[in-house]
Amino acid sequence: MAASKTLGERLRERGVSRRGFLKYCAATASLMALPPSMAPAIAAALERARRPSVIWLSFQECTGCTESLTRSFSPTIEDLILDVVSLDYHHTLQAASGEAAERAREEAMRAHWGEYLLVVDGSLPGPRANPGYSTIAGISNLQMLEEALAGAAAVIAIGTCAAFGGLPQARPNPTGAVSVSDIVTDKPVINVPGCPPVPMVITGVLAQYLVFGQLPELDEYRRPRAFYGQAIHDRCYRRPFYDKGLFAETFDDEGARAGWCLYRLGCKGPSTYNACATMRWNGGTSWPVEAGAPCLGCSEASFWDAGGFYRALSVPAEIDGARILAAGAVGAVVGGAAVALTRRRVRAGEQAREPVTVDELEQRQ
Amino acid sequence: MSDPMAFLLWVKGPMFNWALAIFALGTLARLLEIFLLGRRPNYAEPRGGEWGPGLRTVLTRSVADPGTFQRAPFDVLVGWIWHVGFLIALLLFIPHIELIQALIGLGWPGLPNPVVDAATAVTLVALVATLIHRLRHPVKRHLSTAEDYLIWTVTFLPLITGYLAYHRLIGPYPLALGLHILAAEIFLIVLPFTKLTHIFTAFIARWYNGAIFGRKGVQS
Amino acid sequence: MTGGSVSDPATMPAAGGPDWDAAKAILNEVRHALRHFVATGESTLIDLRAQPFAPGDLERLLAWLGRGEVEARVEALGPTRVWESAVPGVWLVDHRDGDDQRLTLQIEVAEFPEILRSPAQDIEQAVAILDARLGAAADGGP
Amino acid sequence: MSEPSIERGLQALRAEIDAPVAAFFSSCVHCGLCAQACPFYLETGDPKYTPVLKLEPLRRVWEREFTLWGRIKAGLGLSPKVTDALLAEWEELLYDSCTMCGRCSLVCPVGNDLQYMIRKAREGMVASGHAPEGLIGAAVRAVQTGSPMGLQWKTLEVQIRHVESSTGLTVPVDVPDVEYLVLLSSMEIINFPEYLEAIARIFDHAGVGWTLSTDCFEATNAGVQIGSKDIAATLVQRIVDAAVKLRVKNVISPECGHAYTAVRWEGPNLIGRPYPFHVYHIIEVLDALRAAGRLRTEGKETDRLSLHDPCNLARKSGVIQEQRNLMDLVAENFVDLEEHGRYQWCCGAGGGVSSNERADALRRAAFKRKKAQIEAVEPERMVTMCATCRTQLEEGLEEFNMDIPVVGLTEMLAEHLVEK
Repeated sequence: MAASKTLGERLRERGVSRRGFLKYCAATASLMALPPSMAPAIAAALERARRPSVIWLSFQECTGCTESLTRSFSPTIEDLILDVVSLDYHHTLQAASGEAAERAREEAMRAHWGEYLLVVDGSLPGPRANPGYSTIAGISNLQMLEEALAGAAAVIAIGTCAAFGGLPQARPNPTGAVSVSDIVTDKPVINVPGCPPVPMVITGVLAQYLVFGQLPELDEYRRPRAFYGQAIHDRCYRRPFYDKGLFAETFDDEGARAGWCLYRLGCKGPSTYNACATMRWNGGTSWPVEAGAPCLGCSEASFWDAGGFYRALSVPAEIDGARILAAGAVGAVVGGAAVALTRRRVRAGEQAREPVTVDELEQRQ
Repeated sequence: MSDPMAFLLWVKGPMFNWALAIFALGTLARLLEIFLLGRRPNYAEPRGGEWGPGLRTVLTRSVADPGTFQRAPFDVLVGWIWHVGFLIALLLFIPHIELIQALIGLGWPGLPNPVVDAATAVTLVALVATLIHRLRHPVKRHLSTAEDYLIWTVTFLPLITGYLAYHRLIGPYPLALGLHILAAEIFLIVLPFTKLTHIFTAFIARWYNGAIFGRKGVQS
Repeated sequence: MTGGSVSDPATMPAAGGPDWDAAKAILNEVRHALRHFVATGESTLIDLRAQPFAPGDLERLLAWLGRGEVEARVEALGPTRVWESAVPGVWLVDHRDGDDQRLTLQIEVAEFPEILRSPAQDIEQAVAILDARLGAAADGGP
Repeated sequence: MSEPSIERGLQALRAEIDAPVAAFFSSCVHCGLCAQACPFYLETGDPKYTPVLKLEPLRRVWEREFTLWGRIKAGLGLSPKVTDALLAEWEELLYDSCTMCGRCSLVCPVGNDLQYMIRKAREGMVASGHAPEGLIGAAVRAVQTGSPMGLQWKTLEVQIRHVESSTGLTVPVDVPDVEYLVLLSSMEIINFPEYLEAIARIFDHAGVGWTLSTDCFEATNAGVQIGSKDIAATLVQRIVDAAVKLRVKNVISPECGHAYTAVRWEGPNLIGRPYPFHVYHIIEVLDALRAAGRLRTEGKETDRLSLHDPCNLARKSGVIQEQRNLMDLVAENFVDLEEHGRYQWCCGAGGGVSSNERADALRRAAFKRKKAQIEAVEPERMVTMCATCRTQLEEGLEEFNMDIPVVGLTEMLAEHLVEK
């Protein structure tokens, strides 16, 4: 494995000019959502960067995350990133299959023990679940994760399933699916949620690790702040309409055509932290809200169980009208009965009551 | 890992239904407790009507008479400011309107967010001022019970948590939003069992006041 | 030169600033960068990719900024197009990859964009390269 | 015969709680604005005189026994009981520091009619034996002698003779089937005998048929003041009996505030049926005569006059414009106090306070509010139409060495009648 060469050396070997390298660094800064002024620092770091080994495990997943990654519309940069990264195991992307593939994984683990980056997409049946719900080469997901974890430098959980449990965990969670961080306790974990995550965010996080060799700053959900630091809502180009109170009421009304805010159509942008509004999808072509679809909140925990996608964020998941009415009726009965009892008592008291006389008054004197 | 989100879903789901149920139970019980008591027949020859003056008082009592305004300008002004601000935040913030529409099917246009935001900020300041006033004014201090401070807190919390959530001043956001909803639910639960009932009963009280005076030919 | 001259009224930006929020924010940043450049000589880079643009905003902004006198093209890891806007010192740098897909689009407030400068390390080797080329010619070149 | 007791007091309080009371207590937010309407708080600065606080015994009964949460709280021991000690402590607050002027009822932002509840709370105080001595004395004298001051018919008879000799008119006594039965107040008979003479002259002038009744001449109602509906009913029944016996069409309440509200508004409910006659305050009758052109006057008072509206007449009965019409008839330099009519300030003596010697200091303190109002207008004389108010104004102004005489409106009017 030629992991000893720095990235700078490798790029020059590939005939990348200095202007090309400068451009590469500018693109990388942009990718990492860093200010363009960081490009020189990135260049310096990249000159020294080593080629890390990456082991990518796919568990209860739909391959959407991998699809997203490979649909990244910056193939040059992508190639470069993936080229400088030694993707030693990824059972969808690698050429080898079957036992050869598993051997590659074991070899890579041995060769880079304690240094490799472990990438996981998909949730996995938890310790108390039937491990048979998801296995690879006869090995349960949990066992494979725990083995791979032991020698990993850090773990990147790609996609909402790996980060938060995702759709496999949706009620009633038949497979007992858990997230990676439910299992990992002693290794740094970076969550890169999204269903799937924005491709540039996946590569951006990898680039960050590659360039700086350390974990980025994370939020409460262990998401890199660089990409998940702001709510969709706060970066949405439709935000001015929200602030002015201009809303699309249906998917085909005037407001929808005029590009007004989709809050009333269920947009979860206010509670969703992701980079869609600025990074966009398909090489910056568009993103869901721009396409007229409310944000589903796919990069947030429990988005799958948080009520209808087309119900406004402030509306409760389910309104139990029957219970409220029943409680009201109980209140009416209890209140009514209590008053009736009091009234009966007062009336009985009045009937038995003796009028106040002046003689009685005088007794006090 | 999903604790704040689980919390948010709990306050938006089961807790919300519980809060509304307790609110419905308590409010209906209280309203019946009032109306079922009724009034004794009044045999005195009336000088004026009851309904008209009663309804008029329901409206007019919102505005203080000039003398009272002179003697207690703080109470009148700040009282107005925070009540109006609270109502703006409650009834004219779009997400709230959405919620009300989902609940009762009635909706209305909201105000632009910067306006609601400003109203909320003003209301928060006004509420703090009312607390200070309550702690310092001899009559208010003397009158105040633990319940009064509880009610102040219960009123303040939905506003401050809403403000913090809107401006994302505390995180993570699901926790901030969840706390806001929970604060509103506490408000709903506490309402029927405390002086917060005045939200409904003040109008009943004003009507009785106007009717009692109106019958005697005085517009109260 | 594909753009009209600066004095051509047909390509002059419309009077008054653009009225959409995203453009306002960026132009404000550009203005700040220009003042900073005049005062200190330090250049500024503004990434136009990670902006909350509405559909068409970017195109409108570029149209509003207009075209100045200079336009250049760099071939390195795919094409990079560079042009000066109608505002002197405000440059647009459009990095694209080999498939002509945009990598980044930046505004650079400077005398000229960094990407156009010949890298010093390359110039250090320039004589050698020239000699090599001359040698190649002597050996039987054209 | 049983004795007043806490149990009887609680029962009386319970019986007084109706829908308005429940709505009022449900609505109080402890804003304290009622204090800003109360002369007793404003002039003493003591927050214990905050009106709504005076209702604490009644409020506790309501909370503990008439609300769901209150019952739970009471069950848990979290809601304090109404004890005899509490009622004893509240005696001063409910009697000495409240004239039931009703100003707080007009100011309360949530619309609580506090005065309505004070009246009710006093029922519990009487039944539990916590009424002030002065009021008990007045009530006992009223029931036993027919007058809270112990005045006998023969005293009035002397005055009647006096009026007859000075006017040359006959004062009709026990004349049946006339238009009006005229009632008097003992205080008037003793302090302001001019009133009877004025009535005799005005009614003669206007050609009004009227009479006094030897069965009942007293209009005041110590039962209403002390807060006993039993005693109040006894006293009202005497008036009704006299009026029915003489088959009069109308009963005239004298220049006395509480007498009017007692007969006019409470009376029918005390006896549990409508009257077969109408009740008017003398000022209403005089204004009706004026409107009908039956009062021909000459000359006007030229000095600066102002008017004190009795609470019971103005705020609590809606007689506000009538006295102003009459003032315009006989005064050319009349100026109203700044807050007047339904927003007038109490003189500090009503609601039984003036019969309660223990409350003297408070009564004098409360007057300072009225005094300040009068000072602001600087009248040369004050006019009013309630003997209690008039006595309080006279005493108070004298105490502060203010040389402002107080006159009754009826007698002032009588002085301007065109001579036949």
